Amino acid sequence: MGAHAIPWIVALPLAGAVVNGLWGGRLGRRGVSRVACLSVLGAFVVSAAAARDLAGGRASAAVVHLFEWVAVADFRVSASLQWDPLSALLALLVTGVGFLIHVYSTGYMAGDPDYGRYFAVLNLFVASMLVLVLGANLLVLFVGWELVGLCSYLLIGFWFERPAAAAAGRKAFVVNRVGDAAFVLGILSTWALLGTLEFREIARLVGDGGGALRGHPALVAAALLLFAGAVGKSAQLPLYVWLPDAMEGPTPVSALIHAATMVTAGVFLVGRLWPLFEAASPVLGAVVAPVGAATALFAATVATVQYDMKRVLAYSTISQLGYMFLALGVGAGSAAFFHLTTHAFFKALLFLAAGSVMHALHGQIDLRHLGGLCRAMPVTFLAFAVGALSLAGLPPLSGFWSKEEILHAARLHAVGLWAVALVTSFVTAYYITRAAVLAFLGEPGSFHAHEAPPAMAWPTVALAVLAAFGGFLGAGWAAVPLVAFLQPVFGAHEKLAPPGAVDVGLAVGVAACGTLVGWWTHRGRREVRLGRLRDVLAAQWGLEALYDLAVVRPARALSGWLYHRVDSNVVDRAASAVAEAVVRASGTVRTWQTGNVRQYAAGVLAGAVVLFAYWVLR
Amino acid sequence: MRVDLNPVLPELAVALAAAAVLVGDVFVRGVRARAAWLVVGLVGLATAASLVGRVGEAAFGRLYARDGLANALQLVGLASSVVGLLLARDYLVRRGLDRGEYYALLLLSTVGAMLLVASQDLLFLFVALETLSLPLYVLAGFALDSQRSQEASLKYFLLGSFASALLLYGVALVYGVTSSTSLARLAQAEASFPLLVGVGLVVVGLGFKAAVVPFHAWAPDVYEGAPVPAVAFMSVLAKVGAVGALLRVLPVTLPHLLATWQPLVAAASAATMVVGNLGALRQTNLKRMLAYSSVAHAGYLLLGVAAGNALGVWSTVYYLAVYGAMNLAAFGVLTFLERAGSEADEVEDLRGLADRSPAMAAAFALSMASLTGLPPTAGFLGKFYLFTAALQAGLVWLALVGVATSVVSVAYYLRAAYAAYLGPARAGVRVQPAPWAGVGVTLSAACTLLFGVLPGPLTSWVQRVAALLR
Amino acid sequence: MSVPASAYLLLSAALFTLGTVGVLVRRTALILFMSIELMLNAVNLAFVTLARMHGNLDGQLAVFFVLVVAAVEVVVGLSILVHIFRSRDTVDVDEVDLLRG
Amino acid sequence: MEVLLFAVSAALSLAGGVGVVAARQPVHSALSLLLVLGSLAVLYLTLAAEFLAVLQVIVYAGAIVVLFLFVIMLLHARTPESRPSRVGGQWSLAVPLGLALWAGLSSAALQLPASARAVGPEFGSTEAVGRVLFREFLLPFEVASLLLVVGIVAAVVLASGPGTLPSAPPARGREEA
Amino acid sequence: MSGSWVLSALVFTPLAGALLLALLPRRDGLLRGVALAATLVPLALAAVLFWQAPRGEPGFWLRERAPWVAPLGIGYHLGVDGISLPLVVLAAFLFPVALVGTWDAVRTRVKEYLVLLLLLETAVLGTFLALDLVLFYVFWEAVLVPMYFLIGLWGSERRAYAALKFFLFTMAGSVLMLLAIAGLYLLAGTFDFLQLVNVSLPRPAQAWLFAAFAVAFAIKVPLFPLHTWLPDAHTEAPTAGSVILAGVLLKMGTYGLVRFGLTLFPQAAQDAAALFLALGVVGILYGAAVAYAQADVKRLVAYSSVSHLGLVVLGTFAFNPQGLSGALLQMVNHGISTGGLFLLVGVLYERAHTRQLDAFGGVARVMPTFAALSLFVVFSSAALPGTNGFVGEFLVLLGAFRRHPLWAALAAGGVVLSAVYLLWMVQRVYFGPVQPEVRRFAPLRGHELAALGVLVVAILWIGLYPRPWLVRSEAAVQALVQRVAPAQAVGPAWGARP
Repeated sequence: MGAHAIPWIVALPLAGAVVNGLWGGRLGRRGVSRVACLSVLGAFVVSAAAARDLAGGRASAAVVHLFEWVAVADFRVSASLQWDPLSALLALLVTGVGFLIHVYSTGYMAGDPDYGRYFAVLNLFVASMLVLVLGANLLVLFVGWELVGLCSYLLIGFWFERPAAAAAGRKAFVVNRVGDAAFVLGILSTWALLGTLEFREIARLVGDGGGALRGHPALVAAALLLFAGAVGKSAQLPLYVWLPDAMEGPTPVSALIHAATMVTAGVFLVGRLWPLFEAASPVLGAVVAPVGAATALFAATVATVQYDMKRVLAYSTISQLGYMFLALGVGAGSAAFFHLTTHAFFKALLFLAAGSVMHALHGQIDLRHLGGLCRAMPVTFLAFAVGALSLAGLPPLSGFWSKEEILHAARLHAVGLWAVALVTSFVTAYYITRAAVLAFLGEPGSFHAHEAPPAMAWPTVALAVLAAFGGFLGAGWAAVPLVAFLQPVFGAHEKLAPPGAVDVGLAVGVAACGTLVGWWTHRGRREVRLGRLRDVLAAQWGLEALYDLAVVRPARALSGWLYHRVDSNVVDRAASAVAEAVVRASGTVRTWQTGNVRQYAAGVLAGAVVLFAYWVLR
Repeated sequence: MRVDLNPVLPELAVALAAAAVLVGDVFVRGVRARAAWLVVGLVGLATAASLVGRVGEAAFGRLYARDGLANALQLVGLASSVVGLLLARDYLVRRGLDRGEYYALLLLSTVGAMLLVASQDLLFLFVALETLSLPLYVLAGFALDSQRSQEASLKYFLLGSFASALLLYGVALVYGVTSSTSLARLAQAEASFPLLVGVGLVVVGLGFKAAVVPFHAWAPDVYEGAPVPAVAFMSVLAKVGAVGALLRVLPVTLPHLLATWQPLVAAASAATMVVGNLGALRQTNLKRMLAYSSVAHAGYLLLGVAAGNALGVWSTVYYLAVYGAMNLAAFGVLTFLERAGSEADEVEDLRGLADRSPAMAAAFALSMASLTGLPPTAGFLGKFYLFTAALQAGLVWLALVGVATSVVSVAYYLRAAYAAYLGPARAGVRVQPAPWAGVGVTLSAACTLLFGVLPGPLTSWVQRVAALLR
Repeated sequence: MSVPASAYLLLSAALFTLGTVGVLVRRTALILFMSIELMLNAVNLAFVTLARMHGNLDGQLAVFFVLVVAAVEVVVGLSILVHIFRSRDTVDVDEVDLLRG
Repeated sequence: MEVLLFAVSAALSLAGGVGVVAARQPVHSALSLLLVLGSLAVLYLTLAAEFLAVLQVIVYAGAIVVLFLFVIMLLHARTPESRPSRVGGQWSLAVPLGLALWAGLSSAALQLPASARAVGPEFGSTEAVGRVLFREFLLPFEVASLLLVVGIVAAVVLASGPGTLPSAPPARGREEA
Repeated sequence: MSGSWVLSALVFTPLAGALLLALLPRRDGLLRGVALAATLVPLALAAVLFWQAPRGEPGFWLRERAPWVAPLGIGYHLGVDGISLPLVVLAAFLFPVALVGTWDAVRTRVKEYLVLLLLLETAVLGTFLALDLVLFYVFWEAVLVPMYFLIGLWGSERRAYAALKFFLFTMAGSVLMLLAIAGLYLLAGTFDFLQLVNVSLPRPAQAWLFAAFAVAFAIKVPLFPLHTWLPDAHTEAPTAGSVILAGVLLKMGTYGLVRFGLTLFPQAAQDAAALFLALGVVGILYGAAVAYAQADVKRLVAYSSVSHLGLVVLGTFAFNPQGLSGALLQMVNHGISTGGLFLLVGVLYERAHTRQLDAFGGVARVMPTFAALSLFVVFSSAALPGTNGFVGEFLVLLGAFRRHPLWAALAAGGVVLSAVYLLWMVQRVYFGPVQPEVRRFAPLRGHELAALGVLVVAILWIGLYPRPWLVRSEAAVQALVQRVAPAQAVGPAWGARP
């Protein structure tokens, strides 16, 4: 399948979105779900065919030029799509996982009155995400970047009548916008420096370490700004705050957007601009890796005290994204994308399982009120267990392979960060085990649960399979295709020596410990006493409060102050003061008009006298 | 002794019309028959106007010159008298004031104004000024039963006489210096204190008539008290005469002394614009507001005088024409309004006018826009010319005062126009049918628009006035 | 002319000033009128003096016209005054201030 | 002789002027005005203005002052100024303004070119004045007649009085012209 | 291009329509129909112009000229080039949209209302096409009276105050411009734009004249701190008035800055650039910050205009092709998106008779179609990629960045803030529990749907394929940049490009 087919990958879900958006009401549920699922499936099929050609060497990476989009003088950017291993991987992921989640949604959302709207936006999301990953230049990527943000906003706030949902959507969008502002500036810097926004051109100009431009301040600035955009989208410190709230959206949305795909856009961005980041020499090591490691640990710790199962998963996502950035930061690009892939599987799986629980319990998701679900929902339990253990990094599940890769790379490049990652690994295993134990084991709560319907169960099972065996796609030493496939993107030089037994042992040991501790401390649905630490962790180490105190409240106060004090009382007052002065002067003038003839005559005479005086004094 | 009467034929025509009215009035009885006086007046004015064109430029001795300036101003004056007559008839009949004397006085005053703008001699100027003024004193008091009208008349008369006396002393001083009252001699005079004081006093007298600050105080009181048609007429004609004479005395006769009088005229202009507009700002009585507005417009007119250049002179003439049109339209609309047998002259009385008489409301809004100086009305271009003239003369500050006060004027002009479009009408206020006045308002409103949309012909025409200045 | 012209002119100025002061300080309309007449007469004196000084008759002609104008002014003015007196029963100009502001 | 005549007339006219301004009764003002007019007529004679002197006596003293007196009688010659004025401070305005005016006019007068020309006996005679009048000032002369008409009409209009129907024949005021 | 009557027809058809309306009987439906027809003619002509506009032509490719006030050389001179074309199209587009969108919102004195609207259109179109300074000023000021009455007669509670304030502010600025026009004439001897372009003025004269022009334009834009008339005027105006006011009238200021400020006084514009860039940035941030504090939906939108127009000024004074093109496109975009926002508020006001944010909630549940269309408009205003707002905003930022990265950095802050207040509005109005009053809201009506639908189409068109707009003005923009800042016409700002 040639490059000409690439636009169809975007066009199919987009068409689905349009059809469902305009005629969703008339198509009926069945029609809507068919359009939605089949359009994504179609995109998957096209992507798979094209990726097979790419992987098999039957086709080479290509850029499809659609039309000239924004062009003024020396700034010319066209709407064009790029098909290369990286975009192929992401396209497969997006359409593949996307398809499964679409199918799942047909079950999950079956009772919702806004069925059509849901699938229209979900399709739009897939299309936007595909624009993001297929864009051949930064500007097109940014279009996708913002559109997925829009879809995220719309889907978080899908149940907009719930104030919390509406607020969460807005929060997500606004926080992302902070990153996006930096992103835009990064785009501008890139263009100002390089004169192009095309990825291939950028790679050509700064490839191989950047040559003369290596470490150029402008390049560093551009990389930092772009990374700030990635931080926003991928919910890294310090812009992670929106993601936990985003759980207000329907669970399939959380699975697709806030776990598997959209939030990984930041990772994708760095990967996409890999040559640029490599050339902006200190950025990767000095900024990306520490941010990733810090976020990973931070989010993992916070996850340990969450009671909302989706929030556990949300913090987990933040944490795992931190891993990916850590990998990127230490130069292990393909490891990052490997983990991205496996994470997409197991985290989507976890979310879908959690969704099934919610579906079964009419929205109940509080770990304190769950328990013993394994009996009522065995499939879901198994699926969740696969996902959890994969997340914990236990072999041979997929998470183990990719995480091991990252830990290995970290140890080689930054031992301190490696230690952090290892600790995080322990905490990860601990919190996900805690969640699993609290939800599925122990005595059942007072509820009647039922297993998920087939439309939800099958995608869950499919993802469970992927989460279990996806790891064989590509550990670096396993000589499986992923690294080779991505080699044109990240270059050959990062090929690592296979990790030693100590590496593997340590990783597995830490994960196993975490799992055991998590199980041990929570068995029988008990909760660990953490004292003050629990409060600190629940308060996200005080960050949310800090933002509220340092940003939100001051901003609101400033806004009010500007309006009520400055705008009304100074700026507008100044204009009114002029008007009032004129009116007062008018009153004065009127008092001169006494109505008395003799005074008028005096005025006339005074005028004459002034005349004399002027000529005398002149 | 052969006297060539040709140069004064236009004046003669008007004077004869006045005489015909006076004589005829003895014989004619009945309201309807007195419509004849309107016709006679109109015929007289029209004849005069056509004669002005026919006579061309000529002189009558050393006292009187029929030059471009005189012709232009006379035509403006004649045109405003035509509208003045039209506006009067229905009003007078309604108020029971319909007497031949009104028309006669109006015509005589017109003769005075015509002579004033053509006079080449200060003494003659004085006589002409009195001929212009004395009928106006009477017209101001023409609503005999109204105490306000009487008061207007008395104030106007007392102050007018006072100012005339000052003017006369000025004439005497000029005579003392140049040994002649002729402007031709004055044009050759060197600057000296007596001369400047003399000219200054003459300017005071003329400034009084034009309602220039600080000689303006009579205007608001008189305008408020006098009957509307009389105010409409006097506000225009007195200004045409007085400003015309100022043009003749200052920029035309004394260009070489520009440096001595320009600062004073400029200051007076500024003061007039400021005081006039500020005074008008919060008036609730429409006539009084328009009175202050006419004060303000004296200031704008003086801007052109102060500029003292060719542009200034002809733009002043242009603005006089424009001012006549827009002011007559504004006052003209007022002649329609009535409450309990007398004038309804509050701003609020305009309410609902748009519903009762859309055409009148439109005319009123148009004239307000023009008085403000908004395009595409004539007032805009007129002010633009004047400001340009001031800039050309280097009087940037004065132009700034001009535009600033124009902005202030927006507030009150628009408030009035706005009121006309707000409903409902005030209780007791009625819009009376007035066909003649309708014609008058239509004419002036049409001119207000025409001079703004197609200003070319009028501009070229008044530009010829500038030929007087080297 | 043994008395210098300036003496006449100073007298004229003084009379004129007296007249203006009269206009400013008196309230009886009639006296105001008379003060104005005084001013006109002062002007006339100046005209006559200057005519003599310059040896031309323009000044005297001026006086002639001033006389005419003064006469008409008095007629008009007194008519107005009488008219007002009839309706208000006062000739105090200070009480004629319905119109102001 | 001439000096004395001037001095006396000047003094009388000033006295009259002060009288006009200061008299409490309008009648006294009128009489003082008469005094001024008379003195000026004398001064006109010393200035070679015989015609004007005559005119002064006839028109001013004879007609105008009489008219004033007539109106004073008509209006019962009350003394309204005994009541306190509504407007204070006119004196404090009038005095400085008057002084300034006087100073200005006087200094202007004193700066006039003081060249007294010799004039013939004809100067100022009725013939001489008439000649100039009809030769050079014919137009204003004609206009003056219009002014007189205005005066008549004014009297006619105003005399008809409030409430009088417009069609009522004008009854009074003719005599004033 | 043949047909020298096109521009005149474009400008004066609405006027003719107004005169016709004045003569027609007071049957509202008939009057509205005729008025709509009178606005569709200019739209058709503008479309023809857009279609036929040559690419790569920097000058005025279609002109009309006739003597007007011959003695002073004031001419009736109209012309269209790449800079005025987008604005003409915008104006011609928004009038019918506003008319349709508020089809029967005005029910009293319909005739007067429509007449004024048509007069306004003639004045606005004339402003964008006039090539003689006096003619320009005539059109410029002629806008005021109809707008004054539109606000004053059909506005809400504080209409008289708002109308007068609008008038006084604008007039205060424009009289200075009038003096500057006179001054320019005295210095250069002509009012004709094309001749003035060839006159090079001494620097001090340029400075003074530019200052006078700039104040007039800055008030109209409006630029901080001269903006306080705007919230009042926008808020009190009837819906169509707000749409036109925000959509078209504000552009007169920015257009004036580009057309006259930059072109006639290039040096002075250069000297003042820092000030304008700073004010533009302040406007962006300040307007956004204050918008967030509003409790009145319309006021919120009004302050958003302050913010958005700041961006336009920023792009204008970046003095490079991207900035200027972006500014020009952003003028159009703001017209569409903010015009659309006011239309939204109008739709809501029609139903609720209030504009307080508190009064709404859950509108999206009751009026889903309306909510969907609203989101397009809102996100266009928030410059989401894919909508028109993004293209313009990005170009402006690019231009600003080339001028100095700091400007772009500050302006990008506005990007964040616009999302804050706009989404705040969406959250309060459309989302949340359905308020009892809202439950009674009538569904979107046909004419409202039509107007909003057309706007959404425009939003997507420019957002996805802005090329037709950009190519038509590119040459003119580049010529202008060449004139104002020759050094910045080419080459990257950082110069490190290999």
